[in-house]
Amino acid sequence: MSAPKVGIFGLTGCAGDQLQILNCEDELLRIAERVEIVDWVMARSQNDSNTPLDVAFVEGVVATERDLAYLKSIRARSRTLVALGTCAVWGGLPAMRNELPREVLRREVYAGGAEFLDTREARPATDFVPFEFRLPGCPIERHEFLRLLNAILCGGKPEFLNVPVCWECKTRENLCRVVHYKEVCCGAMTRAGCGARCPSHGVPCAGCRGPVEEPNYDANITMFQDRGISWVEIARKMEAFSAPVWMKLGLEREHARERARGGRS
Amino acid sequence: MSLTQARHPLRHASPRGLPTGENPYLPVPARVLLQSDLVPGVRLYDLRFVDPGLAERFSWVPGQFVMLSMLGVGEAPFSLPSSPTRRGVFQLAIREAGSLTGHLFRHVKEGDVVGIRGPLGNGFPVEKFYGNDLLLVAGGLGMVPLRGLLQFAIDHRERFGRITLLYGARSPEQVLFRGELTGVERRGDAEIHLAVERGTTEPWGGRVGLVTDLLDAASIQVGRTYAVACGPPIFYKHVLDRLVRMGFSKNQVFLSLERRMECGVGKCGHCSVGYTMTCLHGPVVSLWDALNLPELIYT
Amino acid sequence: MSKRTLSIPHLGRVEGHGGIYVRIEDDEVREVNLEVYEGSRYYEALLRGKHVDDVQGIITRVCAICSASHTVAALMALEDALGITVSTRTHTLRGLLLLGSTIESHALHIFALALPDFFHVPSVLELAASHPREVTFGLKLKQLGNRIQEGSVDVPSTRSTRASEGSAASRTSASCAPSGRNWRRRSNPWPARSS
Amino acid sequence: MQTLRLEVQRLPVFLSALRDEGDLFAPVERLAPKDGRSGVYSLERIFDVAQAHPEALRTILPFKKLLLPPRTVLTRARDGAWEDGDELPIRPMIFYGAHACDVHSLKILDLLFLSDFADPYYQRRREQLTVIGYGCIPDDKCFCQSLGTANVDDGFDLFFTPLEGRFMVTVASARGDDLVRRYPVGFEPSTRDDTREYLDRLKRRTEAFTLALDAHDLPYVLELKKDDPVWEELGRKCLCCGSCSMVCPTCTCFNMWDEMPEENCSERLRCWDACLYRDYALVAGGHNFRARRADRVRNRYYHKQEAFVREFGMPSCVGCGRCIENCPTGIHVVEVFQHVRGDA
Repeated sequence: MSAPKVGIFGLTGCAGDQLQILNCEDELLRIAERVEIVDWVMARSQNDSNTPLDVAFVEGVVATERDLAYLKSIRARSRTLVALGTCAVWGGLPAMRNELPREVLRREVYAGGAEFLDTREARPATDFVPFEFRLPGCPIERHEFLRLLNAILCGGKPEFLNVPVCWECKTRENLCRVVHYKEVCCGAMTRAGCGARCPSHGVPCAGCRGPVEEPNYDANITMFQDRGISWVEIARKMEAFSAPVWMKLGLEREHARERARGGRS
Repeated sequence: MSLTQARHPLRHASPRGLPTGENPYLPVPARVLLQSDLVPGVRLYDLRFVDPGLAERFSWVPGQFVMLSMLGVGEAPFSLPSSPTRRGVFQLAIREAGSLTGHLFRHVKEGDVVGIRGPLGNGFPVEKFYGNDLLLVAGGLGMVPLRGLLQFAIDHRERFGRITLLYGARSPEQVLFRGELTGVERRGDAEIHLAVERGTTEPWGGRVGLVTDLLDAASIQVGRTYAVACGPPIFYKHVLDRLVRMGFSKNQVFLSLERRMECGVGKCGHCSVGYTMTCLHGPVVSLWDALNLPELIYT
Repeated sequence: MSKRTLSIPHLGRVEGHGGIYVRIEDDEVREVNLEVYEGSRYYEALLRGKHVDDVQGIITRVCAICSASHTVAALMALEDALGITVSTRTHTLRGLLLLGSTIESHALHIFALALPDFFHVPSVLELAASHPREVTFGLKLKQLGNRIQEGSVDVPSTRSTRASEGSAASRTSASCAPSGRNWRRRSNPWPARSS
Repeated sequence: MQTLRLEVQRLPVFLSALRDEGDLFAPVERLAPKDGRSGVYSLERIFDVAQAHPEALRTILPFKKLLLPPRTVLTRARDGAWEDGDELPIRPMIFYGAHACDVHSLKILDLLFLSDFADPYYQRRREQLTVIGYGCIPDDKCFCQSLGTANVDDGFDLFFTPLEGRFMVTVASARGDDLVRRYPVGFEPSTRDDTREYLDRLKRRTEAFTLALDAHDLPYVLELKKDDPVWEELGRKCLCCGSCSMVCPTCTCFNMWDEMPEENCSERLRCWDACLYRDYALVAGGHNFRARRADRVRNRYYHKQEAFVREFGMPSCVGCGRCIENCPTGIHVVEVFQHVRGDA
C-alpha cells in the first residue's frame, strides 16, 4: 500500500498554521515518511496540483476570487479535507470588520491606485465547501494537529472536547481574569485546547479558538456589564477572532440595542 | 424513605476489579473470530479472549454489557446478545452509529484483536423470573440484549413457564436474528410474534403494525408473568404505558436504560440519573425505579 | 534574436502567494512581472477604533514567521506615541524574544526554504533523506528558537524544575489539555508563579 | 484518638523533618502583580515551610488534584496490548493544611473510589497520602457547619489546632502516631488547660459562621421542586464554564478518551469533566439527555444534595465555599437552596 497523498494549502492568511506543521520539528521527518506530501507551496518547489489527495489541509480565509476557485479545486481532488486554524474555521482576524465594505477598507489602506486588487469579503473557508475536520486555533496547537493526523492515518476520528477554556484555566489554578481582575475574558465562550495559554500568562482570553457550542452569550454580557464594563469594551474584545460567528450569535442584536439606547454609533 | 437509610449504604460489596482484570480500566485482548451482517448496518461479532483461561472463565448475566476498545479510536459500551450458557465465545451485535463503530466496521477484520473489559452492569434479575412466565418485548436494536435473555431462558427451559417474545422492527429487512427466531418458534421453545412498521418488497408473513399491536394478539397471564422491555425511547413511551394498563405491577416490568458511559464502573458520573449509575446499578431497572428517577427515561 | 520567457506561476518555499514572469531577449532581461495574489486583509484598517491594549494581539498575526518582530515594532510604536519608557528588563526580554525569532526564522529559511535549491531537491523533506544529520540539526536549531520565544527553555536549578521532578501529581501534569509528548516536554507543567 | 500539645515554634521543625517522608504540599499564596499579595492560594509542593499558609481557608483547587490529577494516562496501548499507564511507584505525599471540610471531602472521595470496583489509580495515591489538618476560622463563604462537616475526628493523620502559643495536636491514625514518635520535636501530652482552650476556640469558631443553610430535609424538598422556576433562572444565568465543578472538592466526574501522541501508540486519558458541559450526557446516537442548560444546572445541585444522600446517606457538599468564591456570574449555592426552599 502506498503512502497516503497529502496536500497542505494556504488561502489568505499569515501562514501560521502551516508554520505550526513545520514547527513539529521532532515529528516532521517521521510524518514525511508516513505520508507523501505532494502539494505544499510553502515548503516545496515542485508541486503536483492535479493528483487526487487522501488528505488536504487548508488554512486561511477566502478573501479573493482566486482563493475561492483554489479552495473548490482542492475540495474536488481531496477525500478528507481539514480546516486548519481559526481563519479557516471561523473567519479569524481578517473577517473582523466585515460590516465595512471592502471598498472602504481598501481606500483606507491603499488610498487610490489599488483598484486592480482582487478582493472580496473575508469569510472562513468552511462557509464555502464541506470539511471533514475543523481544527481551530490562532495558530493551531501542535499536539492537536499531531493527534488529528495520527488519527486520520489510522482511520479514526479524534475527539476534541467541546468545553470552554475555563476548564483548562481552572486546572492551572490561574487567578480568574473576570472574578479577580474584572476584565473581559472570552474564556467561558471559547473552545478549550490551548491549555489556557493567555490567562496562564496573565492576559484574558481573546477568544482566538472560536466559540464553544452554544455559549451562554447573554449571561457573559451580563457578567461583564455587572462588573461595570462598558458595552464598547465588551464588543471590541469579542469581535476580534470569530467576528462572523459572534455576529450570528447576537453581537449584532446587542449592537442594535446599544444604538437604540444612543450608545455606540 | 429515611435519609439515614440510604438505598446503597456502601454499594454492593464486590471483589476488586473485573473478571477481565484487577484494574477495571484495563482492556484485555479478544480476537474477532467471525463477523457477519445481521441486517444492513448491524453486524454480529463472535469474540474469544486471547487468554484461553479467561475465555473459559468469562461469564455474565444476560443484560450485562462490555466495553469494547480499539487502539487509538476509543471505547464504547455494547450489550451482550449471547447467553453465558454458551461459554468460550461471546458475541456482540453492533450497529454502525458513531466514529468508533464506523472504524470497527471499516477496519477490523476476522482474526484482529480488540480490547474488552467487563462484564459490566447488573443484568436482568433472572433468578427472580424462575417459575414464572416471561414476556419479552423488543423494539429495533432492543432485541440485542433480549436475545441473550431468550437464549438463556431456552437453555434453562425447565425453570420458566411460557416464554413469549414480541418484537417490532422498522421493516422486514431490519429484523435481527430472524432465521434463529423462526427456529426457536418451530421447536416450540417460545412463542414469537413479529411486527414491522411497513412491509417492503420482501415477502412478509408477519404483522404490519406496531409492537403494541402484538400485545393485543398475545395471550398473557399478567399475574404470573415478568415483562422485560427493551427498545428506543419512543418504544418505551408506548409499550410501558400499555403494560401498566394491562395490569402489570411496576415491579413486574424491567427495562434497560441507555446513557453515555465512560468508565463503566460507577466512577466517571456520566451515566448517572439521580443516584442511579446506569453502568453500576443498571442498566436494568424496574419500571417503578425508572419512573422514580429524577429525570425522564424517555424524552 | 533569441527570445525566452521564464514563468513560475506559483513561487514555492516562500510565505505568501505569488508568481513571477521574466521576458528575456538576447540574454537581456526586458520585462519582469511579479504578481502577488495574496488576498488583502487590511490590517491597518482593522486596527482603527481598537483599544491600544488590543493592538499587539492583532498585529502579531500579520505574519507567522516574523510575529515577534511585528509584536515588538507595534509595541514600540505605541510607546512612542504615548510617551512610555519601558524598563531595562522589558527591553532585554524583548531582545531575547527577537533573538529567538531570528534563530527560528533563519534556521527555517536556511534549512527548510533555501537550502533545498542548492541540492536540487524540491523540499527539506527530500533533503532529510540524503542529509539526515544536517537536517535534524537544522530542525533542532529551529526548535531552540521557538522555545526561546515560547519561554519554555529549561533553566536548571530553579524551583520549578525541582518541583516537576518528583511528585505523583506533577508527573501526570497539571492541566487537562497538554497532550502529545511534544507539548509536555516543552512546557513546564507547574508554572512557578506562586509565592 | 489521642491529643498532644506542641509549642508554636516547634512546628516548622517538625514540618521540615517531614520532607524526608515524601513530597510536602501546602496552601501557597499565588503571586499577583505589584505587591505580590493576591489573597488567593493554591496547593503546591513546598520546599520551605515558611511558604505554607495552612490557615488559608481555601485553595483554588482542592486536594483532589493530588489523588485524581486533572489529567492521567490510564492505559497505554501498543501492538494490540493494553498496559497500565501510571508511572510507578507513586511517591509519598503529605498534605499540610487540611481543614475539617477537606477531610470530609476526602472521606467522600474514598466512598466513591474505594467502594465497588476500587479505582487503582486513586488507591495508589491515597495509600501514599498523609493528611495533616489545621484548625481554621470560617469566613463569609464557609457553611460547613450547616452540613455537619465543621468538625472531624477521623480520616486524617494529625491535626494541629492553634491555641495561645501552642498547638493542640490530634492524632487520629497509627500513621500519625508513627510520625509523632519518629520526630520527637517536643510533643507533650495535652493538659486540661489545653482542652479547655481548645473547646473555647471551637465555641468561638461556631459563632463565627455567618452563612447558614438548612440542609436537614433538602432531599425531600428537592424531590418536590424539580420543576421550580429557579432552575430555569439559573440556566439563564449559568455560563456552564464548569469552574464550580473544577474547584469542588467532591466533584470527580471525568472523561476518558484515546489520543495517539505518536504512531502505533495510543493513550487512554482521564481528564476532569463537569456535568455542566454540553456534551456530558450526549450518547453516540446523537441524543443528548441533558441538552438544556437548566437541566444540567439542576442536575448538579440534585446530585450534590439529593442523589448523593440517597446513595450514601449524606450530601456530597462539604460547605467549603469554593464554588461561591469562583463563580464568575455570582451564583451562590446557599442562596439557591434558600430560594428553592422558599426562604428567600
